[in-house]
Amino acid sequence: AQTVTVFAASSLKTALDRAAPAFEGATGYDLRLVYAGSSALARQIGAGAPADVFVSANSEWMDAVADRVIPGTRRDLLGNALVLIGRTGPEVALDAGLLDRLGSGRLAMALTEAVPAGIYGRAAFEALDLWGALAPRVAEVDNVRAALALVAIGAAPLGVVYATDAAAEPRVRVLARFDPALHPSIRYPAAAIDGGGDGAIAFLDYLEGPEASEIFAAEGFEVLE
Amino acid sequence: MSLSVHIRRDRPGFTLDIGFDAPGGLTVLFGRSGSGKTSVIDAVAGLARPDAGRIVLQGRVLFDSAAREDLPPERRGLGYIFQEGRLFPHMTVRQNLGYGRRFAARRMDLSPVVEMLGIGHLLDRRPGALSGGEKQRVAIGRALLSDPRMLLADEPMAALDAARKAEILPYFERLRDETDVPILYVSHDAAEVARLATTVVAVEDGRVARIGPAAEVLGDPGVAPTGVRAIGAVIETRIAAHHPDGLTELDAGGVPLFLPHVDRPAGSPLRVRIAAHEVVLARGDPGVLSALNRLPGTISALREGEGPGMIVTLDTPAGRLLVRVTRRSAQAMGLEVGQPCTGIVKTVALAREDVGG
Amino acid sequence: MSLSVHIRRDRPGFTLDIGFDAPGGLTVLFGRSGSGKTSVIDAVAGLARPDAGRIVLQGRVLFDSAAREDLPPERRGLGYIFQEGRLFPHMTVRQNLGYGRRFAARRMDLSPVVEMLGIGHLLDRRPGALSGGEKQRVAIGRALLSDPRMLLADEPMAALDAARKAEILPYFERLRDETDVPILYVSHDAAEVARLATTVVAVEDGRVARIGPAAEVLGDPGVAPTGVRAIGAVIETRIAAHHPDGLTELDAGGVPLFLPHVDRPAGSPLRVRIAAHEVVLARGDPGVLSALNRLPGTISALREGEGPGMIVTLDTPAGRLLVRVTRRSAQAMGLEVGQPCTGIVKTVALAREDVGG
Amino acid sequence: MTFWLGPEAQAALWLSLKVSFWATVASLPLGLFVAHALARWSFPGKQVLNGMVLLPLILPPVVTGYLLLLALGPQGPLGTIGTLFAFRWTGAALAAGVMAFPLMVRAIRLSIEAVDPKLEDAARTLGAPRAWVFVTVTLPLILPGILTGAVLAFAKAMGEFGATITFVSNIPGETRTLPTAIYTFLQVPGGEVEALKLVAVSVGVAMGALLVSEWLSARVARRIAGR
Amino acid sequence: MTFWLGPEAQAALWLSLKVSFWATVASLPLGLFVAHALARWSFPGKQVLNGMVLLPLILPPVVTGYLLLLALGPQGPLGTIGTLFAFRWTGAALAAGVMAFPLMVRAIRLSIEAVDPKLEDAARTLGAPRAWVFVTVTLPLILPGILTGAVLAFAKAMGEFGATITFVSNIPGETRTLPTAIYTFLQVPGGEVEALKLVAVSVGVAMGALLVSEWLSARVARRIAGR
Ligand SMILES: Nc1ncnc2c1ncn2[C@@H]1O[C@H](COP(=O)(O)OP(=O)(O)OP(=O)(O)O)[C@@H](O)[C@H]1O
Ligand SMILES: Nc1ncnc2c1ncn2[C@@H]1O[C@H](COP(=O)(O)OP(=O)(O)OP(=O)(O)O)[C@@H](O)[C@H]1O
Ligand SMILES: [Mg+2]
Ligand SMILES: [Mg+2]
Repeated sequence: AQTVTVFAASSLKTALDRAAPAFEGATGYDLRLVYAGSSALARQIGAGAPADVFVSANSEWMDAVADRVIPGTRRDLLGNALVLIGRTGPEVALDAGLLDRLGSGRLAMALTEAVPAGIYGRAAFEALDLWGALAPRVAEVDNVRAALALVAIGAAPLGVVYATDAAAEPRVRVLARFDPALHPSIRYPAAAIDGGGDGAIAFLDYLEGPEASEIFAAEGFEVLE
Repeated sequence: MSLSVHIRRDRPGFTLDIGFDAPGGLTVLFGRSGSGKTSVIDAVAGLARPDAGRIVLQGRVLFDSAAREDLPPERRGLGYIFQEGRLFPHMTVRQNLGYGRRFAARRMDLSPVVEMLGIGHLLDRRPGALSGGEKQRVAIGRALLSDPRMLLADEPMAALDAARKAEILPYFERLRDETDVPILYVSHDAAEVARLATTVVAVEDGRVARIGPAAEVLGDPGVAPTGVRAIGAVIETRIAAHHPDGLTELDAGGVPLFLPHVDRPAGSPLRVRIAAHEVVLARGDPGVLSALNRLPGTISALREGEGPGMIVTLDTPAGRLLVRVTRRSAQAMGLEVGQPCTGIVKTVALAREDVGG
Repeated sequence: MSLSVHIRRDRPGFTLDIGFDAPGGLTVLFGRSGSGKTSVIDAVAGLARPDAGRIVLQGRVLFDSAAREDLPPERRGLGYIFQEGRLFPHMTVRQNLGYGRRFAARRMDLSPVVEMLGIGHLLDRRPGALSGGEKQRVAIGRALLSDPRMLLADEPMAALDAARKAEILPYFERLRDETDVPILYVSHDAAEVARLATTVVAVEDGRVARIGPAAEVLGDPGVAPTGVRAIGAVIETRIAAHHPDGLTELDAGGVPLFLPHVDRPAGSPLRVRIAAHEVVLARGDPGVLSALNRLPGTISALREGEGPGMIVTLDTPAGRLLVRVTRRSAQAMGLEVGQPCTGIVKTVALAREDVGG
Repeated sequence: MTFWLGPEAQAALWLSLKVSFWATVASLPLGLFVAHALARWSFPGKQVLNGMVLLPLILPPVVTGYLLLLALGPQGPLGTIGTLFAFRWTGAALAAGVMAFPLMVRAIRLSIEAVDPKLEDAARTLGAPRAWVFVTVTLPLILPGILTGAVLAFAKAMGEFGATITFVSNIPGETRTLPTAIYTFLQVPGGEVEALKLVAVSVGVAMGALLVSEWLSARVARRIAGR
Repeated sequence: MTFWLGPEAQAALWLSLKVSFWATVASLPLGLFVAHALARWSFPGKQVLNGMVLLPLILPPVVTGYLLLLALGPQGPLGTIGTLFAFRWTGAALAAGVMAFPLMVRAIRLSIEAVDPKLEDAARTLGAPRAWVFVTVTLPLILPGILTGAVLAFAKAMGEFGATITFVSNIPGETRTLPTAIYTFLQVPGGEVEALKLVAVSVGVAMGALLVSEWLSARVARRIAGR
């Protein structure tokens, strides 16, 4: 059977791994799922990697490989929400009270200049006019899972992560949700890469189909129409 | 007993089973290559642990397997001149020499030792820039300057020329005579042994073949651990006078003996080794000979050696003299026990190496 | 000329400026510790590059600074017995011995060399489990078995006992006499030098002090690079007969000389070194003496040495004899040039080390 | 151990073993050569070589991977030989080898420097050409160093992640090694347990390699000490 | 170089220097001790220690960082001393030191093993206690190994990223080292040029350290060779 190579952001692993057998069963294609950070995948695609499909965790990296995307195949697949988490305690309002809640601890976030979750979070705090006060109290880590871990093990009292992450970690609870309007929309675009044949299109279509949507929703993603 | 060593050590292919008690002074381990001399010294130094046994130095137990006593090397207070140098390559000669001084009870003066060893011009070099003999001399100096309670010297002069040896030997003699530092010394050189040894331990195959005062062991024609040239008598004398022509006259049991100037005050005792092969035996008047020393005596034993030679023991007023002659001479001269004879020895044959205090 | 060495090397504190041409046979470098012997050998071996000069071995240029010729050591085809062993620690004795054989023109047989060196029981050990003398013997074997065009031996027997030396010396002699492999040899032992050397190069402070045939250099009372005991005459003789009592009779210019059995066929030439201090001088009839050898002659020179001794040169039919006597004896005997005298030498004083082919 | 590892994890394990093995073995000759050159020769540009060898250690692994990608990717200057490596397990081995190279070279160099050149000289006087001397004298004596170098390299290769995933991505069965698998598990919610399982496996393998090397080293040391 | 680096990058550079310096210097004594123990002593659990030293090399850096976090975090067993490190530059130094430890120990151990114990024995017969022997004989002789270990550690520390950011995150002026800065740039499209600038700086620094160590090593070697 023909193999379809999918380059996908790591955060999609659980969902795509679950979706794969159904797709393979339904279409007869073999899927080869390659997970890494969006930046690494995008660079590899730029360097000519044999990817048929790219699913990025943010729009910028999809933009970066625009010249290899088969025109007309790009679509925004999923969305996500940003939440404030902690280990315990009551919900908090997203205002100056956050600082009290932090106490001497730190606010765990993904890198606010580089990693999407961090960028979105920072944008939200800026919109709330809290960034100036919070910035010196932030502990930035290289990915959102690490931010989650900081909170989970109690190294940081609060953290900003995706709703999907918060849902999967029993040691944390969501203390507040960010209004999606406060930050650029969180999008997981997908597209076929040149060289990708019918299989690529078939897989993209499958991802938009009801089976896949169900799986994504179960993981906490927002399935975009 | 100043040093008592009774140890056993098994190695595949070689078993060391040594036991001896040595009085003070200089004890020579004498034996062929591979007989176990270095192994004994290493055990005394604490660098090789015997399987069993006991080592006692001047009443201090260094090792006792029964009592589970095993002083570490640094607490044994020994100075060890290794067979292979073991200088510290990263230190200058001066630093090497000074290494043990920090731990010495008394800080010894560098200069006399340096001078004696002739290494003054090397003090700022590192061992990598020294010749073989120079390294050896530095190693000697390093051990001496640590002011040890006992000196272990494993062929300390093997790489040295005769002249240099002659300069260093008296130092060991002085150490032996003027201090109570016992010395355990390995040497292959019969003359060196004869001159230095208070006690000789002949080692053979990891065992003690014979032990005794130097005069006795070396004077025993049956013991020649390293060849017939090592046979010789050791005679105790006293310095009678120094003559203006550069000769020193000894009193050997009433018989005058002449030898090249010895730098000791008149009256002091002196030990002289007379190698058996250097004595000429005469019956009757030997006429005008260049040899100055004549020791009249009586033959007390005749012993056939290996080969064409035999050893004649001549009892003289100076002590027992050993003379090596050919059987042919013995026959021609009709030598037999009880016969009076004169042993003739050249003054110059009594070389520096054979004469010691 | 079999070996021609003319080199110069400057080091801080030491300048080597050596030039000599040696015929075949065994050339001994003789000199005090630190005089530059090892430096010369290293240069010949190609391990230390001289600043300038030329080294030619049997017509083959090994090094020539002018022609920018510098053969690497592995192409010089030499066997080097190092002063400090340098055995390969990770190889067994057998592997060490065999190392050079792979590159030898002829594959030599292991067993005779192993036997001669007495290392048969060590073949499967590694150097770490050998005694000092054992290591040295293996190093000798390793060099010999590489079937070299020339042998470099830097104090090869310094750590060996006299008996072992006596076993190995004849091997060097045979090498010298029965092959055309030149040997460059460093030794501090006068007897060894006298017995082995074809040519002696006396080195002093990095310079050649004297060079010549062994008989000439060692027989020159003015040259005593390592002490007065090294002075002696070397006499060329021929084996006249072997006697049943174990003595060998030599013909030394018509004079019979007796010495302990020498294992050579009658008729073969033999070189005998007679150390100056071992000769007794007699005027008139010496009477009944145990010394068998008497060399009548005429005094041709008297030379005052250092100290109380002097050297008498006695021209005998056997050749020139050197005799060391005290000034006192010389006066007492009224020795003067032109006087007839007899040199008396004990048979057993002519030890194995002093006798060679 | 296979029964408690899923098929994917097993595949990653075998691939990691293959990649690490080849990364170590294939870089050994070059490592030896470079170490020897650095230890014993002097040549112009020596310090440059020296520095280049160290580079992969200093650079963040991602940068090393990125540079490899730039150089060997289909569009890179070395694209022609790049096809031998790009997005293949050989590329993973290359990345791991490059990352481990400084460790290997430094260890070997250190032990070469500890070998007394006088022994090599002695071998040469016995007629052995330089190459033979190296093989028969230097090499056996630096075995502990080579083993240390190899173990460090192997361990590094077993753990290497940043350069590998950047250079050859994370393709199941081809370039998805244990560390990349671990990374992927760590990136998804609830993947920690699976990740730690893989970590344990990789640690176990590296420890095995370590023990073997220790045993070999001790043997060599014992021989040389003459026991 | 400061004029073409922004103030943030400058801060990262100085911090990286500080962190790497202290990571190297502070781990040296322990590294020496462990290397010596592994090279010269035999004790129960030796191979366990040996393996533990190697761990940070095998583990993905993130895992090492995570384990540090677990151990030193407020809930961790070492939580009390954890406050000395949590989210502080000292923590970055700790992480870098831990990551570099295997390299340092292995290099030092290798050179200790190359020192002839007979020299140490000789020193002891001269009355020197073991510690003094170590300081005056062993230590100077293993200087090349220590330098190699230190350079490897320093270089590793200059490049360490995964464990550092996981353990102490990325706080500007406190834990934002050069590699984190580089990583940040690499995560945004088009950040490569800025990243490579920082890479160049970090490489330059490490090369400086390398040259110094080479020079020192050569001096030691020359001394010992007696020139
Ligand atoms: N690297 C060096 N730098 C300076 N001088 C040196 C160096 N190596 C040796 N020397 C000096 O060169 C001289 C000759 O050394 P060499 O080893 O040739 O002596 P040798 O005659 O073999 O002495 P020995 O009998 O003691 O072995 C010595 O004075 C020594 O100190
Ligand atoms: N590690 C070892 N294993 C087995 N045998 C050994 C070991 N070390 C030494 N030997 C053997 O022990 C014996 C005694 O060695 P030792 O070094 O004491 O001899 P030695 O009398 O000092 O000889 P030399 O005069 O040659 O130095 C030798 O036969 C040697 O081969
Ligand atoms: Mg010995
Ligand atoms: Mg020499």
